[in-house]
Amino acid sequence: MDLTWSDSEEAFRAECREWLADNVPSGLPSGDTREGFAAHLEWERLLHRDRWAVVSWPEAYGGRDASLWEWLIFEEEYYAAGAPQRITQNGIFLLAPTIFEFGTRAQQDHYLPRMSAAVDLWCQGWSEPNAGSDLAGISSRAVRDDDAGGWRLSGQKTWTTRGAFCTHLFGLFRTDPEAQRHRGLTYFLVPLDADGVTVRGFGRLDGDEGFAEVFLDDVFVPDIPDPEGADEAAMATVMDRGGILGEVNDGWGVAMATTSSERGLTLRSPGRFRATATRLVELASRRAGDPGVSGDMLDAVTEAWIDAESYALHTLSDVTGITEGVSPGARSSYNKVFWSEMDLRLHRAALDLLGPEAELDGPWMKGYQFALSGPIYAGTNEIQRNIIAERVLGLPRK
Amino acid sequence: MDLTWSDSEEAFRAECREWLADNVPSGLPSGDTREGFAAHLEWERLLHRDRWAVVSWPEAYGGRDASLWEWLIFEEEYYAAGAPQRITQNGIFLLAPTIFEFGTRAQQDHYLPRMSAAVDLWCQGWSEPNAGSDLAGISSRAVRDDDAGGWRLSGQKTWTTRGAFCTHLFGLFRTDPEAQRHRGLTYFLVPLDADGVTVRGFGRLDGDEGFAEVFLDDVFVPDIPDPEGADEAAMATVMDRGGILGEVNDGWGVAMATTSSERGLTLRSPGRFRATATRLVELASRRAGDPGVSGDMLDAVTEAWIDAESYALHTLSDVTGITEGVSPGARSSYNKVFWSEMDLRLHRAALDLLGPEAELDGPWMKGYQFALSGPIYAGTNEIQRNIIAERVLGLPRK
Amino acid sequence: MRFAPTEEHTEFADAVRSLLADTCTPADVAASWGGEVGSHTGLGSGDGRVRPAWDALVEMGVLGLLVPEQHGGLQMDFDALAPIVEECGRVALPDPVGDTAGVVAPLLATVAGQGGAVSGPAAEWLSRIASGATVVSGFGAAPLVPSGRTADAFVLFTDDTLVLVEPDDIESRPEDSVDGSRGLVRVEPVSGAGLELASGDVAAAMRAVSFDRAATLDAAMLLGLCSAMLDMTVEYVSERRQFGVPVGSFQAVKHHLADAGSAIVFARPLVAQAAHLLSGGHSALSGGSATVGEAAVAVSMAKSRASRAAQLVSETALQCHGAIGYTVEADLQLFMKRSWALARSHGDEAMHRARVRRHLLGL
Amino acid sequence: MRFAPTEEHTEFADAVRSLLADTCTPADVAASWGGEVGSHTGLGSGDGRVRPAWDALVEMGVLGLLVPEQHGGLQMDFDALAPIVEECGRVALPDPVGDTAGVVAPLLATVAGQGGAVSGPAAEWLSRIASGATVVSGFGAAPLVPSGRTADAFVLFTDDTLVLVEPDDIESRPEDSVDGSRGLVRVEPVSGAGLELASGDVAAAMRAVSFDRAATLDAAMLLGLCSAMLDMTVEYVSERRQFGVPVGSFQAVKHHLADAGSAIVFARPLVAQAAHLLSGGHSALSGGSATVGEAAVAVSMAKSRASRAAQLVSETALQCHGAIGYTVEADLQLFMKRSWALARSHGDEAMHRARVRRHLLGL
Repeated sequence: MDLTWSDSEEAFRAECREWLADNVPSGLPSGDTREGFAAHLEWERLLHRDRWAVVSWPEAYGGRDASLWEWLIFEEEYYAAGAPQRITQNGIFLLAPTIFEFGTRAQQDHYLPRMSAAVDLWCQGWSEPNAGSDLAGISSRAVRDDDAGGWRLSGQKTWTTRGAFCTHLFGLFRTDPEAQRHRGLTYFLVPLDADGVTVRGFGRLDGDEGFAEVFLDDVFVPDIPDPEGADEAAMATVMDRGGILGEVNDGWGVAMATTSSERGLTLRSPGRFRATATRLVELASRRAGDPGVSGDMLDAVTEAWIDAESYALHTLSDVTGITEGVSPGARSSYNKVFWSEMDLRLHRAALDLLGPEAELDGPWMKGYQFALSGPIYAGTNEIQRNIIAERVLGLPRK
Repeated sequence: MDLTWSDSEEAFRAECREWLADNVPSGLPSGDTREGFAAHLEWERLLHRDRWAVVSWPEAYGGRDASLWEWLIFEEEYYAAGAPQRITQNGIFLLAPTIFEFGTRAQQDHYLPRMSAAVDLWCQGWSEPNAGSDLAGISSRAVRDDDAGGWRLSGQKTWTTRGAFCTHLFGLFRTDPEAQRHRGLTYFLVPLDADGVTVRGFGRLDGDEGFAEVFLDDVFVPDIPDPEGADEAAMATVMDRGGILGEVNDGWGVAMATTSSERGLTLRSPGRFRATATRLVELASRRAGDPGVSGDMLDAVTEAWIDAESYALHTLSDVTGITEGVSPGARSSYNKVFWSEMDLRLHRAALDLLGPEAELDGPWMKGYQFALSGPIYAGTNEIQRNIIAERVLGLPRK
Repeated sequence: MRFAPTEEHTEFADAVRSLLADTCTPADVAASWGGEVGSHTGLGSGDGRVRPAWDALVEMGVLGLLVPEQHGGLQMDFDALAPIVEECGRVALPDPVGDTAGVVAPLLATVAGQGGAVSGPAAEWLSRIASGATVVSGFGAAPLVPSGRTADAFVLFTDDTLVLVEPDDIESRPEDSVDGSRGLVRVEPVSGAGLELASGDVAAAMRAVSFDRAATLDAAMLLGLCSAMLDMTVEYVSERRQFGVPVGSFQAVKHHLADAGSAIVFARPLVAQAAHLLSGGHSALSGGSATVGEAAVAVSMAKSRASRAAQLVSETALQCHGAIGYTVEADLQLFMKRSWALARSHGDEAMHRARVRRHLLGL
Repeated sequence: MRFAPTEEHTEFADAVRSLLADTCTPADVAASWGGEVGSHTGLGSGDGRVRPAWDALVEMGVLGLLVPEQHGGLQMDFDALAPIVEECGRVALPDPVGDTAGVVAPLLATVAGQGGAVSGPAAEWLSRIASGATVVSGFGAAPLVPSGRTADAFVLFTDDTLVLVEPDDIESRPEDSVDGSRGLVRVEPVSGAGLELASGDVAAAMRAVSFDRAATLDAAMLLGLCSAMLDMTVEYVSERRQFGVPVGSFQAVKHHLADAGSAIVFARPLVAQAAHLLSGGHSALSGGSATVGEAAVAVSMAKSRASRAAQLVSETALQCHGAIGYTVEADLQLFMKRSWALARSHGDEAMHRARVRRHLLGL
């Protein structure tokens, strides 16, 4: 056990902190509204300019080759500084790990720098009207067009976060119409300005236009040319029109790698919840004398704060394991359930402190509504608990 | 809405209260031990002598023809007076309603007075080693013996509460070996002193010998003679050897009536929990100044007390419905889940107040252990929640 | 002993239910939303009122239910109103039925009755309420008044005095609630303006009982909202299929909804008791006539459990709906957001639990 | 940064695990129960000790783990002991390993070290502990001391003084715990008897850190007990069939056990941090060396969450076992009852939460 940070880690922390103190904007409108998204885009490009957008990526793609420990430090400092939500997160945290693992070198070179620079803005196309929790129920299809050398995509994706503001979509389409359930699916990258794509934004629970439906009607996505001897500019032109990630009909395996990032370490770093816990304790300190504030509310604040500490320490333990070659695997479902329900406890505790003022459309009520999505998205907590029971504890499936 | 008691109900209450004040014994050992059971038997016979054993039964069987409201009043006063647990309850509350509904007049006349007088002491024989929650998994069997004019019972019953001290058992046996699950079962009454019966008592969680295994090896139970012109003494002799309640192969329907009593109104009257809640509030008042007692403990006491009030009022509403001809039916599963989990909350709150002294083998720790059985017996709370979902809310079975 | 609404009360509530089914649909509620303070919560540009429903209720006599006959009302008991307000909750009616008919009207009736006068300003307002005037109260802990943007008058408690003020008499500014149909305003304390109804100890006592009435009617409204959320969730999960079966056939979903049902089932008798005791009824469990303190404890039990049910049922309903519930296009949000607001209105779970605790333990 | 036990600590704990698997079976634990005070909890007529396991641990050096080398110990850090005590929990060993090796030994080492003396009574007791003497502490809130019926000596805090007393020096009477292997005695305060170890502020500070060590080791023991209860429940529900399928295939059972697993998983890092900070380690999250106050907060987070896990896991295990778990013949009860006792030993969930709350909010 060694709970000290190295000198270089401390230096990295100091550099983060200083840069954030100088640059973090205040009072951005929600990134899930049209005008807010534009403001956030500026912030993302500033992050990229000073190489803070993707610290753990290779330098060639805009990163700093930071270790997992440094990434944790960055996240801790980022949220402690009150920096804005990352509108690029679906690309950076969900798609990028998949491109690193399954993309060709040409795809990596093409897409990753554009992603880190917030030129390409990616949204995910997992859910469909009849495929929510049951992702394998996907019915959007891709039909082979040998003459044109590619695929023609049709169908409807929905609950696509910030889909109305993004430029690209990644998602699964059924390429083998005979295959059932999770077989015969392929992982596609699709530019949203392609012919046949229609995007309709709609309101999320918190009132922001944070969701979109994406309709695809015979959208053409070309095959990736053979890199051997291909002209680089021609390659880029093709890849601008999208492509397949991984093998045809192997989309489920590719996607599972992505959803596991979503549930696991990368999406929900502890810094985010510790920052919320700190703000909650500040709120409780300010309101502790109010007549409406009772001891049980302060206990709830304390519990939520302990939750955040526990989650942070658990993450240190996970990262230790990963750096020593042990992947959390299905155990990451414990994390998903815990952070999502902790986030609710943090926000409920705050609303209770606010009492009759809680209903005002302020940051804690907004945050509560956002937190309510936690147990639903990225695999409902019911599904996560099944995974824990079956794949971690070893209970019988049936 | 009329929440007043009538003059005759108030008079009934006063009579109960006075008699209990004069007669309730103090400091009886647990009725789930051999010596304690004997002491409780005396108490049961005293109750019977003064017609308090079964107030809602007809006078002819030892009761007072009391209304459901009066029964509630009796229970309220009984537990408020700190009177002992009813070791006869499995007979009175589970079997008797079934005899009233399904028994012949001869069976009623034979068994009910002996039950109210605590001459016959009944235990239930539902569970088997492989049929706990899944009652339909029963494998104990009864084979027809036409020559002898009756049935021969074999098999094993278990978790039979106070089985080692009782005189009779009621339970289900498979009379049609071809039939599956809940078909082909018959409801039998069996004296435990019959040839072929072996009873082995064993320790419950709280250390008392409160459970028994009952082994049946070719135990003969005679057919009930035709009452037309039969000699009364001869009838009684036959019935002393047991018999069938209801129709052959219809035991499931008969038993379901009984388990519904178990879950429903009759077994768990609110008086019991209100008495516990009152003792809990007294405990909290006594310990409120102790350094180990914190505000959240007092909140838990308050919540448990509200639970008991809520349950009592809910019961008044159920009884109103019943007296006006509306049976709670499957809604009684709400009651089962609520009272059993309330009982745990009441006892947890008390143990928390006791702090490091909680582990002592005192009444609250005993009560906690007893309460822990609540969510398990009489149909686990998991099964009750299924019933609520499917039969009250109307969710699809599959 | 009979723990159930009278036949008359049941019939009245049933009539209200069918009336509201026609006049207050989810689309009507959504249309009543307004977001004029620049937030993003607005679905429409309404003012937090569904006037056809309100007018029909006025017509039926609901607003004058507790108004004495001589002032044009039906002069019924307080506990007749609770089942009606529950019906208003079942359709998420935003209009201030409980506040006007159940809080302000009995308060004005007391004031009018104390003078023995059948006329005078309080009596006049009683008649106007019976004919449809909106009078709301500001008895919450915060100076936030729902339906304040359209109210004809407010009853406020300032400087130990109960006053009735009209919009011109006060400073108020609109505030955005998470529920865009609340029509919320923040009323700044003013001195001297309006009609003084009572002062000193009399005013404090009136305020206390008004607070209890308001909390009880919030609880009744919450029961209706919760029942509606449970019903729409049961319907949704029975139809929605995932993994080849209805979502509602999963045991986890069944148990979530069983718990939600239980929270409603065991809160309901507490609300009925509170309304009954506030009507001067006897205490069900102690057997005698309820003191003011006992009635207050009954109210607190009711409101704390109804508030808790609101949180559990709304979160469960959303979870069982999944992403579909997480959109402003789903009706569910209209009910959820109202329930969040009412759960903390006139005392939240903790405040009311603390009142019961003081009763039990003196601390 | 490395948040995991060292290889040496892991190997030591693994060795303890295999040793205890042989020497402390559930049957051995059941045989250690005694009910000599007339209760019905006794399974056997034991004295709360499993001597073959204790002797093997002494042999291995576990009892002298924190004893300085010059007194015959291994002189390791406190955080080496926590994983070992967790292993003791996994088999429900009743003997006072944590108390003797982890609370009394470091306390005596401090006393012996302060005088600079390598000999003297405290030093002598240290050597005896390393060789297997049982010395237990009475630092709980109540004067109840587990393993007090067989202890060679007690460390008590009376009249601002820390004293080491032998059984003849004190009044003590056995008490029945729900866990028949606790060997519980109630020690009456005595004055003047025994060996004074410290007094005044020094004694109070030693008592405080001893309390924190004891609470941390209780938490570690609870982790082991909880893990064992979860494992035996998973095994049981995987085999037990009802309704034609394994009980463990029901989603309700799966979710109960997933929650039980989560309670353990998220308590464990808190316990590891507490043990590390009590060993003088740096604080994982603040990045610096931990103050006494920070260590105490870490201890309280660990104990409150381990205590809560004990309640959840024990109740879940019982519920998933059904009636089979509800008998003294099932091994489960040995683990459940110990967990109930330890959950409230050296501060319960509420007491430790209150300590964290004071740290955060000053109230």
